Amino acid sequence: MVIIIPEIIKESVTNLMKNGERSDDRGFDDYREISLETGVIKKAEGSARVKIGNTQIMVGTKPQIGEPFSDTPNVGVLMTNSELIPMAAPDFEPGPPDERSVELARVTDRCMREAGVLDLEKLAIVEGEKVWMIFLDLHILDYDGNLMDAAVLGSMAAIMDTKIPETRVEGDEIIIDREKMIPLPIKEKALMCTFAKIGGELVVDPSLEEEQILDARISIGMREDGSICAMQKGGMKPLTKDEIIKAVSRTQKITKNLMEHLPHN
Amino acid sequence: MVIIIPEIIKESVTNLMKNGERSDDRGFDDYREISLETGVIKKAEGSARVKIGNTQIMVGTKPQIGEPFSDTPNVGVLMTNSELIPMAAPDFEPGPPDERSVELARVTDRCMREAGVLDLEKLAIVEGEKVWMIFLDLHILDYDGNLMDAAVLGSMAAIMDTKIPETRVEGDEIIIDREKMIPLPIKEKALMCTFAKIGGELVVDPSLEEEQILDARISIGMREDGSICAMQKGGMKPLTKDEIIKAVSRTQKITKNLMEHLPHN
Amino acid sequence: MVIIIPEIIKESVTNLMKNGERSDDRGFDDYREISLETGVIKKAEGSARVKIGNTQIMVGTKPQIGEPFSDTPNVGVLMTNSELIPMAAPDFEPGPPDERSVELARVTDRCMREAGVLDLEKLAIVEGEKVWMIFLDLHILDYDGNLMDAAVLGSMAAIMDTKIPETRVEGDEIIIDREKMIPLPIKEKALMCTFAKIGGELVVDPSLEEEQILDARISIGMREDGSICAMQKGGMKPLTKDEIIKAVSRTQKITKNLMEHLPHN
Amino acid sequence: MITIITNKDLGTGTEASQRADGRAFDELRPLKIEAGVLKRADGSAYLELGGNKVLVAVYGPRELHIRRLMQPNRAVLRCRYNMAPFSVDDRKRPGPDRRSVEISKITSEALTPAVFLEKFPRSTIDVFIEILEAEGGTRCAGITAASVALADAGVPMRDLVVSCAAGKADGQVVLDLSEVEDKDGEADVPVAIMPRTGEVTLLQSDGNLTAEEFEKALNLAIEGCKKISKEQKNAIIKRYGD
Amino acid sequence: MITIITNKDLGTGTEASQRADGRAFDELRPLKIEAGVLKRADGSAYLELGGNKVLVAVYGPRELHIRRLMQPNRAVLRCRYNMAPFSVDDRKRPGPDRRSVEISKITSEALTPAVFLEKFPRSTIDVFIEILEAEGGTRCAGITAASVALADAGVPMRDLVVSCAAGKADGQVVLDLSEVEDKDGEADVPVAIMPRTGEVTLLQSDGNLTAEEFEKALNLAIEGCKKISKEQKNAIIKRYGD
Amino acid sequence: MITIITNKDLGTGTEASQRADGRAFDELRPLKIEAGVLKRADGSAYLELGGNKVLVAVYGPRELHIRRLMQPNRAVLRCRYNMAPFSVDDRKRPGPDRRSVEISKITSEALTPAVFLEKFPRSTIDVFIEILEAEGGTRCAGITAASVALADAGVPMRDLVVSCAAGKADGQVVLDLSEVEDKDGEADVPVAIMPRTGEVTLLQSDGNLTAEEFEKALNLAIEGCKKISKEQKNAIIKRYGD
Repeated sequence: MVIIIPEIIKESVTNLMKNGERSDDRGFDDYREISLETGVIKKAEGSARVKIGNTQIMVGTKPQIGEPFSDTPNVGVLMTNSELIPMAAPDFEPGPPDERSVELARVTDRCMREAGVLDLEKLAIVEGEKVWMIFLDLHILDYDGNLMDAAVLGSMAAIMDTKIPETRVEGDEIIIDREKMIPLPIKEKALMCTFAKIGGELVVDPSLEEEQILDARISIGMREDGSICAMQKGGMKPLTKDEIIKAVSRTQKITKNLMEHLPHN
Repeated sequence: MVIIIPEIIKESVTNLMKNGERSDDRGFDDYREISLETGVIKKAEGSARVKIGNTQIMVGTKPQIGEPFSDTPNVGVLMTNSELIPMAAPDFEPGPPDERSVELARVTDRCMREAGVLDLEKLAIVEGEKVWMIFLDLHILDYDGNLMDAAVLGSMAAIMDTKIPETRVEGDEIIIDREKMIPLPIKEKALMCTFAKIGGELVVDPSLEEEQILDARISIGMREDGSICAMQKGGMKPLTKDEIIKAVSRTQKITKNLMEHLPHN
Repeated sequence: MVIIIPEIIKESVTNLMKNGERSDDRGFDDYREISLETGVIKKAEGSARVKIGNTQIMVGTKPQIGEPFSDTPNVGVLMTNSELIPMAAPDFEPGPPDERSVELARVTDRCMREAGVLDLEKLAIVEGEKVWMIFLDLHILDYDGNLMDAAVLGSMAAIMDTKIPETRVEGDEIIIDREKMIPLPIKEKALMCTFAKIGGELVVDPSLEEEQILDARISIGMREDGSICAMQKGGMKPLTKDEIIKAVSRTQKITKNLMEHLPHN
Repeated sequence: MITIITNKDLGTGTEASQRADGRAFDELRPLKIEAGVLKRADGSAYLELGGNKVLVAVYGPRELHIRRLMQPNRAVLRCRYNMAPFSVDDRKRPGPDRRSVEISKITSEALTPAVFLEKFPRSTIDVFIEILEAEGGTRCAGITAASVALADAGVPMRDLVVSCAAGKADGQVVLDLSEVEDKDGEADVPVAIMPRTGEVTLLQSDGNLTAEEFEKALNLAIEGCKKISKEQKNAIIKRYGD
Repeated sequence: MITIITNKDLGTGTEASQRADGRAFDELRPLKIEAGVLKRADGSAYLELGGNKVLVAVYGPRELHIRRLMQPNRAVLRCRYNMAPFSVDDRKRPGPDRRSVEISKITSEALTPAVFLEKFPRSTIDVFIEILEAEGGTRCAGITAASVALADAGVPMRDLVVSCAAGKADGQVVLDLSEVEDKDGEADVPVAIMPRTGEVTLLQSDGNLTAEEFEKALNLAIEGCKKISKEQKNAIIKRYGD
Repeated sequence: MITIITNKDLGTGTEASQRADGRAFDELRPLKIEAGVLKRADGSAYLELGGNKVLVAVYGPRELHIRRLMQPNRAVLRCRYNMAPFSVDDRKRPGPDRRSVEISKITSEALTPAVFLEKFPRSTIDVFIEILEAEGGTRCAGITAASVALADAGVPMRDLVVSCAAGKADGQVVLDLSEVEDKDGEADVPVAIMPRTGEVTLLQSDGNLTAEEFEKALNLAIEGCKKISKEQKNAIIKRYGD
């Protein structure tokens, strides 16, 4: 669906930016209000409801026992799936995931995987035969801009919330003990920080209005130690090298604060 | 596809009803002429061709050996599938089953299953590993109203017509003896009776013309003993509680006659 | 997509034909220039790039170990797939193979299979359990007419180019020795020759322009010994019996020359 | 071989009740309804009934882009019932299955009689029902929440359709089956009514019942609907005032 | 391990014939054609040939809703060949497979030359062929029945296309292969003709044949077509009179 | 059990280099670009980079038939990245997967800034990228070849977008990762630029890098782009002259 944003809105938002202001009065490095609850879906082994402003995502995890990939026989699997359900915006349509949905799931997945969030080797049960597969499902409920950062924040929280049954192998038998639920083996924490380029300025956490007029977008995934685990440029216009490098260093400060929203354990 | 029924037809049919008459001269509790043949498809282990008026359905069964559901390890499976093939009406289209087709298959399936028509435990072969799966396929050939009752009548007859190979287990081996074909283990008989509400009256076995102008529809599945095994309201207008209760008691009389059409064995 | 060919082109091509001429000056039994390279894709176990005029197809083979069909337990499998990718013509669209693509793959497959090109019994590994499945993929790059003949020529060459690992069975173990690559067991050679009927004449190797105005098409698959292994009529107008019989005898001469293009080994 | 050790607490009925969760035969599970919970949707509602968590968004009346669905003299009311992958014990694969296709159809038929569709020719009103957590009775919960979301969207209606199931479990006709009662019980009768007239807009029966048991279940479900109806109205009052 | 005990009776040829079912090399299986067997369709036909049972419905000429298929100066003739799930030994999964896609295409090409499509620009004529039971030769049976259904629908035609296969089984060129002959035989040559001119509108060959064998098979198939053609006409006369 | 005997030659680095294929850290694999290789397409290009073989066809600007994609004031640039089934070690099933959907999207975003889309309102320009053989770095190779194909189609552009990856393998930041380096390495940073301004139109990072390493990789990739850019121009000159 083509969304027509009156030129006049674009102009006014851009002009504000040039004066260092945003239409909702935030600073360029400010997120909208963030709320994060975990353990909200009892049937899910892990869950989180994340809100950034009015953007709202429900994330749930389901563990399943499955076969490892043949090239990584003693490593568990994290599978990330995203559904831009038609509930969340007037232009989202039922059907198989479209390219925005696929990109969201894949960038989220890369961010978690490359950061080494999970110690996937600890999810092996019988080498080459059985491993835990953790399905991470992003259910987008309300789309008001910046799905990327909300998706990674919610995914990180849902993974930290997840408990799976203890398993042990006795002879030929795999015993799954649902009475002893244990947390996932977490090695690292990672979050994502997205900037919109509007009127030559980069501002963090774009609102829907800002997304609709942005020239370019850059999402940077970062671990607690400040290293970069994922990056994805979007949008129909270019970025300069300088803008990219500055975005990285701003991200290092911003994710420090963002980490505070994660459960402490 | 939008089917436009001239208001004048709707008015004339409704006025007839208010005088206790139907446009094809039937009584309110009368079915159109019913014909039922079994054993018509030799390659099917069971089959029936049912006609109610001009509505015509071919039903066939195919048994397959498969795995039981994990929560019912010693119980066979009945799978009902329905295809509103484009042959049957100008507005049926090729493609995956649409919502009408899905509803028809699911209501037929519930009616047979909840009535306990088959003793599914007798279809287990090796507990937790191998059971008979009976595929019941409804092939709608000519759609002239009231598919529900024709589908259940044809399904009941096809199941009664079905013969599967005797199986026995010898050590690790399952022996399927195609030379000894035995009937399915039938416990109960059930049929379905559908009413259309038009002009405040409930009439049984709606013709296509009646279906196109009905306010509401109610389909009642009933066992030989008069108990209710399935029910499904349809249509865009409501029913009163009183109408529902009366439909149930009319169904108890009507299905008694309807049962006469089934093969006697 | 409807392709409108101006009547004037149709008329001029037809008139030329009636005078024994073709618009590109070829004789009625002449192919356009043919080029054939094998071994062009290193990751494919066999490959061929075939050009007939500007028509260009890339063919690749991939062997996989799989289970035989239950009715042919000691016979390997050749699977032919064709993709009319949107690169090749303005009216080819992304999506699952359409009817032209399916016909191309099935006719190619029948031609190879019925000619007995491969000794499929030699592709069995463990009877009833494991056989080699050879996937033959036709990737249509540029469509300028006569895909059939190009597809069979490319397929034949790719199969002749294919090397699979030697396998042996030791006890319960199947050993696949990638260090010893052996050619596929080739028994026969077969090619295909396609005629277009235009203005009452049959001409071989129709160009795109000729295809767009033809009355009927006939494709004849032939083995080296001159026997017919496949045939497929196409087009919206009929052929006479006489035309068919003559096409067969012309094919016997033409395929002799065509065989020269195959690698000699 | 995989062995699963589990000790699922199905609850034990108190002496006063036969029901595993201790409810009286005509007692609903705890219920909570909230209107206006989403920003982008034209109307929305959130409902919890026992362990069920249901979110509904309404878009429309709006232009219908699919010409063959268009009705010249009224709007169409389209419903999509969907379960989140994490809403059930075994992960549900995304996308419609046969069950959700049927529920979407009957949900649409249950809501349609209450809406003044004739005011919006050639339009669509889209109702998206997301089951975030399922614990028995989600189709009824979805219909109840959808009515509140339609009201929140300002869609003109004759009445607020409300839905509740009764059924038979452990030989007893009871209201509002829990997941365990639904699974192990003898029958389930989901009902929706327009409370002003008492007319029935949804009716199914799944399982075996005598005519007397069925009538008892139908009456019980209608009583349940009336109780839930009050909570619907409270949710709307809470959001918009009297 | 699963062991299947079976004693499939494939028939034994009589001394006079090499064929398992006792037919002469140029003998058709028993044939029955009936026109006008469905109410909703504009035209219909039912055909039995040996164990094959084929039902055909024709709708049209009617409006074509898919703009990109529309032809400005003629109708399109669309065919859909479909096998019922219970029509074959192992249940066929519903929906088109590659085989049925190809058969649908060539069936459309086989019928097109006989129909005055130019009388109905921008329209479609839809032919739905349902194989209710398959025992070898269903594509030919479908084309033969489709012509009768087109006539029953009143579609103006130059001729009644008729179809029959010949082939090679047990080293002999024979008419109208049975399922066993098709499966175990050396070659199958399905043919359709317009009997007035003898022109060929369908031709395939699957299997290995010398040029002489092929010509023999082609001639035999054409003779078979002519026999079947009479039964087509009888079916139409039976329904409509001379 | 299946045992695979293999002796895959991964190459051994020379003493001067840490890289398995002997390249210097800032050295590209052998590169070949050719413009105008297809007849039907409006523009086309063929590219080899190491073992990668990529073919690109461009159609358009042409009419866009899908109304909801149409832009009133500019053309849309649609890209389809597709791998041939035989292009990789294990046969790739035909049709789009999630990886190719994402690459198609970012490829379109990488090319869009360079094209004067505003000259062709309501139109589409379609770029079809076929990976005939894949050996690491196909998305960059596809973008580089697509620019040449766009030029060959005569599409008016601000600049020729060019793409190249850098990354980290064996602890070292290196240019243009091979398949082995991509698989076993620590990080991959694909980049596309418009060489006239140096602006970045594609940027991804997959793997773990410090900010310093990332900046080094970004700079290296941009240098690689500039080298490749010359070959793009040579290909166009070779076809059209200066």
